[in-house]
Amino acid sequence: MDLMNKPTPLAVVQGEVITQPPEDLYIPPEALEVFLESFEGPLDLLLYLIKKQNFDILNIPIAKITEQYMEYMLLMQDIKLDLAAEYLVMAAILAEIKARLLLPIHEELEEEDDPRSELIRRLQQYERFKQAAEDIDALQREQRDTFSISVPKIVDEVEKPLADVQLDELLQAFQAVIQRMDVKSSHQIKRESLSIREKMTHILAQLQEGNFLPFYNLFINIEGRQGIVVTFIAILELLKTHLIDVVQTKAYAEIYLRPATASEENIDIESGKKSL
Amino acid sequence: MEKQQLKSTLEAILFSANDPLSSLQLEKYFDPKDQVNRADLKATLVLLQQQYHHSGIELKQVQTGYRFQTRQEYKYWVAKHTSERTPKYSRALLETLAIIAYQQPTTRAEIEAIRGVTVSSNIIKTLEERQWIRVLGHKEVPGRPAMFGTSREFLDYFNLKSLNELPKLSDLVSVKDVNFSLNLEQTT
Amino acid sequence: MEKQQLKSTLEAILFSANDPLSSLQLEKYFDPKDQVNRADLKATLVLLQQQYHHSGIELKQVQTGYRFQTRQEYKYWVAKHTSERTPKYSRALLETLAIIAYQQPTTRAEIEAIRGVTVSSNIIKTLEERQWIRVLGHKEVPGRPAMFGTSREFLDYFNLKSLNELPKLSDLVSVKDVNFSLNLEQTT
Repeated sequence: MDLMNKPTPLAVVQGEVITQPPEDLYIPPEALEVFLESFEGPLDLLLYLIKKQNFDILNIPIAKITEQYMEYMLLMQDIKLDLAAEYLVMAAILAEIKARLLLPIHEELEEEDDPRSELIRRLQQYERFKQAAEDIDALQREQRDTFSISVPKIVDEVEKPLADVQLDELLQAFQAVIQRMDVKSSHQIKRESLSIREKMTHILAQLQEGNFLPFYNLFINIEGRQGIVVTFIAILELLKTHLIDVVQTKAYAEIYLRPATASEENIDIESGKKSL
Repeated sequence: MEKQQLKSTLEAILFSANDPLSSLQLEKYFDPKDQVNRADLKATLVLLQQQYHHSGIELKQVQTGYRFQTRQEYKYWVAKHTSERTPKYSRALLETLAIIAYQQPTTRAEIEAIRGVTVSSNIIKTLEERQWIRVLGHKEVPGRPAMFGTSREFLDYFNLKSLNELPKLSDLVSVKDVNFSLNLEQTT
Repeated sequence: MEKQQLKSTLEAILFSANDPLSSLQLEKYFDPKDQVNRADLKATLVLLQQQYHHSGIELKQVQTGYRFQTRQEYKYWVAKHTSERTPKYSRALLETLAIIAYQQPTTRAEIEAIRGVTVSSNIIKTLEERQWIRVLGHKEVPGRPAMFGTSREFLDYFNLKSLNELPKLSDLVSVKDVNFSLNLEQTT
């Protein structure tokens, strides 16, 4: 294979095809690699070779093309480019066509039996889609060539539609809250009726002992969800009947319960103790 | 730049901008070679405002600049864009409402204590705007926080005669087994 | 509804919509009492298309409906809004897309046969993520490979009303034909 005899391009520089390396110029192997990598596959490479030399795609000089194709393969192997298996398959196809063309032609052969016909069909098929890809790329593209418009709409606030809520959603939301509170209790206790009144008495008893109770201390984890709910209702019930007061010094601070009779001034919230 | 072309260019720029553009910002779109001065620009903006005078949109000068927007007169029609999609309330809002419904009267601090996170003012505002909750009074503790409860409108919305008709709290214990067999008509 | 008012209403609706609106969708904005029929609507849309003829924007009909958009001639100016560059797609991706667009429904094996190389999964994934292609079904051959086709979004994105508007695909010439007409013009 003689590289010098054929105008085999080595690189493309600013659109110009370099077919022979200038004697005193060093071409970095990376540039060559970029060029060789730019082929989309064996068909693309073949099309390039055919067009480069103005060959007729319908009458490919198989011997010449095969020779050039092999030279590129060697070049690619030389720079250790990862050659896709398809390139090797194509090499085999070309060799086969070349061999068949060398065989004496039998008289019964028709034009369709031209050994090149399948390859020509594939090349043409690929070429038209290569062109179609370029055509699609040239189409007006949204967000590249045109930009769809959406101006702010001026609407009255009240005309905003309101969200719908179902009653069971509300219940589920509450269940979620309770479950989160209950996340530490690992086991499910048996359903046992904790009476609200019993709980109220219990709370009041605790309050009398200490006179002052952090809200959370009243919720005993082992009682589970039901316990929490019952305790909560009991506290609400006590509040409603003015038996206790709920105190909080500031937003997000700990909440304290105390007997309704105790007055605010007597309580040192910080220490949580009564300081008469 | 020729007058007609400047007008079309400004249209393209203003219609595709995400935010209002001031005349100063608009000026920066042009290079010296475009030969667009501030006077040209302002004159063209006035021209555009007139041109869209008899249309469904207008070129409006707002605080930060010029923008195209739909005209007030067509609010009825453009509101129909959104009516196809009903908004959904957040979990935080539903939980807050649930706590208010079941634990009323309750304060914001109590809701926060139960939920374990801060209750945003937006949620309270939305619930009040919806007229589902109202302030029942103020708690006699420092800061006198508002105590919230549900309203008549809340009961009406959920088709309840009274708060007693709310699904029982004790049901929640076995809520997974019960499967929400509420004998309530669900209206919207 | 009076003609001028219908035009302005459509402007307000179309300019503020987030997506293209078909004439069928537009029809739904009106109640019977508005007395707007489909013929009125279509006539007004044509009128609007003409009205914006000499401006920086256009009323374009794409696959899923009508939308206002900036004209291609002004993309230079509009591009100044953002610094981000529009993505450039690889030849491999564009060729794959072209084959799917013209040969749909088509399988991966068919695409590979035409291109002469393996189609990477990344390309198919990218095309699916962009919602340009979708699986139309499965071919009843061993392995039941997916058959791909293009989507409505593909047409909208490329400013096309239908697949018929795609650029024409060149013809295949058979070897047999060329042997009989040797002075065929070669377009290379």
